[in-house]
Amino acid sequence: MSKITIFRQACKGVEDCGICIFVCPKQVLIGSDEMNEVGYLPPQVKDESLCTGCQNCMISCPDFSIVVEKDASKPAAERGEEDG
Amino acid sequence: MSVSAHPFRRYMRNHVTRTTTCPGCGNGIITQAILRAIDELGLDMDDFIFVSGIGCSAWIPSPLFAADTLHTTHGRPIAFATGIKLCLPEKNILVASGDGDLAAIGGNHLIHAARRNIDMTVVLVNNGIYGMTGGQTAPTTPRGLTTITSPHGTLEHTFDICAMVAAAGASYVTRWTTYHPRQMTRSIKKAIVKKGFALVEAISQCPVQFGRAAKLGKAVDMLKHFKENSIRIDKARNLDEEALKGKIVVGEFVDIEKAELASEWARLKQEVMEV
Amino acid sequence: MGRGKKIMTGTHFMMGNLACAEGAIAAGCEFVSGYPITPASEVVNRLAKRLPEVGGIFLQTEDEIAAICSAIGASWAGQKALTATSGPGISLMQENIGFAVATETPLVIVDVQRLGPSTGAPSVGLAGDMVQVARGSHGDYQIVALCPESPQEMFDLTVRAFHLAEKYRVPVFLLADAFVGHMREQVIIPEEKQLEIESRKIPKGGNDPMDRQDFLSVDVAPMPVFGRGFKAHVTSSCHDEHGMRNLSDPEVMHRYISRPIDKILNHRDDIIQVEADYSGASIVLVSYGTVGRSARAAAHLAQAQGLRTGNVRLITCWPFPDREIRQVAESVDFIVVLENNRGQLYPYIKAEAAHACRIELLGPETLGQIHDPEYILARIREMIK
Amino acid sequence: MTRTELTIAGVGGQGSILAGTVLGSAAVTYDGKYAVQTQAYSSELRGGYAATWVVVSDEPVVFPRVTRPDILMAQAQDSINRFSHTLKPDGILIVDSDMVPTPPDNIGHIFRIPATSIARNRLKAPVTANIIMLGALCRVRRVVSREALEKAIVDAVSKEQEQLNLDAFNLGFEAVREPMD
Repeated sequence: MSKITIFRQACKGVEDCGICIFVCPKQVLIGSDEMNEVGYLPPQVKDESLCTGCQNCMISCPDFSIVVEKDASKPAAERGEEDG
Repeated sequence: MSVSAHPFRRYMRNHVTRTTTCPGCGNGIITQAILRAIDELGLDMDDFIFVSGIGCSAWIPSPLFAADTLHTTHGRPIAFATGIKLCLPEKNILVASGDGDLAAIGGNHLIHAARRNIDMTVVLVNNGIYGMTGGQTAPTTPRGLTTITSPHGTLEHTFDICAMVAAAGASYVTRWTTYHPRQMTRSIKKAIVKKGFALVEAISQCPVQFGRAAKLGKAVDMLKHFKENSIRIDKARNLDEEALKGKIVVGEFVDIEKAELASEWARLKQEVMEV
Repeated sequence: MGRGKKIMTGTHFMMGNLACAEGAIAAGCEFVSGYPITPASEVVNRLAKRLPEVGGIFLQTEDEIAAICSAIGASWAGQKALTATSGPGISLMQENIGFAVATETPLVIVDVQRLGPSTGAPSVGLAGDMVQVARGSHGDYQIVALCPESPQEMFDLTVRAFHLAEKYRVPVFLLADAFVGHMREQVIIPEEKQLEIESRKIPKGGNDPMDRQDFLSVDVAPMPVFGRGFKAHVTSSCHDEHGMRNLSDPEVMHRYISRPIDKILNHRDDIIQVEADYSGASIVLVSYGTVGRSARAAAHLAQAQGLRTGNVRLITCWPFPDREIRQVAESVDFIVVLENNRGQLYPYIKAEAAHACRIELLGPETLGQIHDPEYILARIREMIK
Repeated sequence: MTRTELTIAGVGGQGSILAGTVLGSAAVTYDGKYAVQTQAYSSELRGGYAATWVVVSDEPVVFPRVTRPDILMAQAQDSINRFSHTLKPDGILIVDSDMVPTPPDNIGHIFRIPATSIARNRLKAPVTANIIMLGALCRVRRVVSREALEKAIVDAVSKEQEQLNLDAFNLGFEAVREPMD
């Protein structure tokens, strides 16, 4: 299974940003009501088992707030890394 | 938590803990694309000199990157970078700055650096507006858009920066949006490796100024707009002007090999000194 | 190997602008950028040929703005750099002159001054930029400016300009004019070991700016030049001693403006050169640049006619030699300021002298032509009647 | 007083400024004297005015401007109009008589040298008129020695043009029948 880490303090919140939620093909991430120290609402992981490890959220995060460690056992195609 | 920090933290200055951008700004996506390109090429930050001008995107490398960074005057980063490259030809020079900086006030330097084909990578962040100064019309603002300084809609045509830089003679010219971070990363890698002037135009969202002016909504809505309106250059070639209206043509426009200025200087010095 | 000769030791009959170019090469300059402009063009024309012979680079830029920016870039890349222009080019460079001051960048800027704005009278020498070089950029700052009176000094003071630029990490101007730039005269180029050229200090090591204090020292900090792993953060934005941006702390702002000024003013005795010859004089002619030669000739004439007349020539015009002027004023009765303009340094000189002696400005009989010594003498006789 | 002031003038392209440079260079480099040369020219490089001023002295030159020349060498009528009134009362005027057919008659000493026709007819090289004039100057008044001038001419021209210019200098020298020195 892929592993998602959210650095809450670096995040600028899903209200005005939320790009991670938008680019996730499997709706792994959702909003939350829990503020970080500067008042933003970082996302939370709804169901990590749905994560394919595509890293879209990590690559598109403007604030270096998400790290996704890929499940090395799955090939890239299966992880659904988009290359539009 | 299985990781204690983002892997790219190692490319950032220790004391700089946060990016200096508004929530949802595209600058951070482009910042990561630059660092990912350097990471995937296996290069070190000390192999680079980063140069930027003035504007929000001028803060992509400065102060964030743990490297030599030169934050210059408005419009002039390419001119500064030219002097640096000629004196440190073995280093990679990466300029990151905005459309107002590089294509409006600094347009002349952009043209002439492309003409000289001096080896540097220019990541031009195009958000279509002056963000930092409060949302004024830029040369890149879509015609008709209402902004602070075009309250009745802009009357002017929009600048096609890639076409201009290609015409001026650059070795490598490409355009992507922040909806294409993987493609952008690949292009930045090619641009860094390319011996010559390489332009990566990064169409980016400014949800605070542009998003409001264009009534495009928030960052996510703007990314959705990029997704729906981007069209690859190979497809765009077959379409007429009407069909391309409002579209963002993305892809590689130029990828050629030609004599590069810093190498030509090395050759010339060798020749003249040996006479 | 036929490597080009770096220093053309010997006696030459040489144009001032070419002597300046040779001075730059002798001082170890290896990067020059410029945009053609009369009457400065011969400086870069010569360097375009000479620099590659000694391993350097000349870049003809798209405009004067690019010229100064690329020279500043070259300086941060570790080279001794120069750009050359005339008044209108200085006007275009002004923003980045301020940048060079704020980033404490060693740089030599040659200004071969001319008459009038824009096209003006491009080949006529006139000291038109005396104030704009020192006060023309935004903010508050100090630069160094040296005024040559002869092709020999075009060489000597170019070498000194590099020495001071590197020693104090500051832009140094060579304030020539068309008259001396295009003048040919004997120029003696000494042997390399006779030239006094200090090169900038570079830090010993360290790759975290937070561990160093490379910025804003009034005693001139070593310069963390690019490409050596210093991870230098260079910005003209308000910054602290680490070079890091700080726009919120008023004390940092105070230091950011004050220290580069104090750096120059605290070392003014090392920087300021004044040629003084007025012992026993009651009248002193104060001048700078080519007019200094008129003044000296006029003083000889005056002395021959029994007028106790002396001379003070400002070789360094900026930082302004305030104490030196004050000292003259307090020991003579009358100062006549000779300038080839309508009085650019006069207000500064008057401010230091008016409390102690009479002071008058005397321009040349025709602007753009340096004063005829007989004209000076005739006017002095009228003034003291 | 060892100071000699000269004005050399013509129209752009005649080589007046080069003649002044050669003169100053000869004085400094080969005669051990002091010299200052200054110049002025119009922005059109051919056909406008061109003038150079040279001060030659046995001592360092303090005041570098020529205000009352001892010698005016005029290669064009325009030069007469501009500068003949500046000549010292007993000054010397050397004219290219092809270009200045009627020089003013109120001048102490006038030398008429048909420099342009000598250059055209005898050397087939009109551009050498300035060096012919320099040869004449050398005969009229030894401001600088003949040997020094010849060496400075060799320094100033390309190898291929060396003999032509030395011939021109010699023809100018011979064209003066009654030198002053």
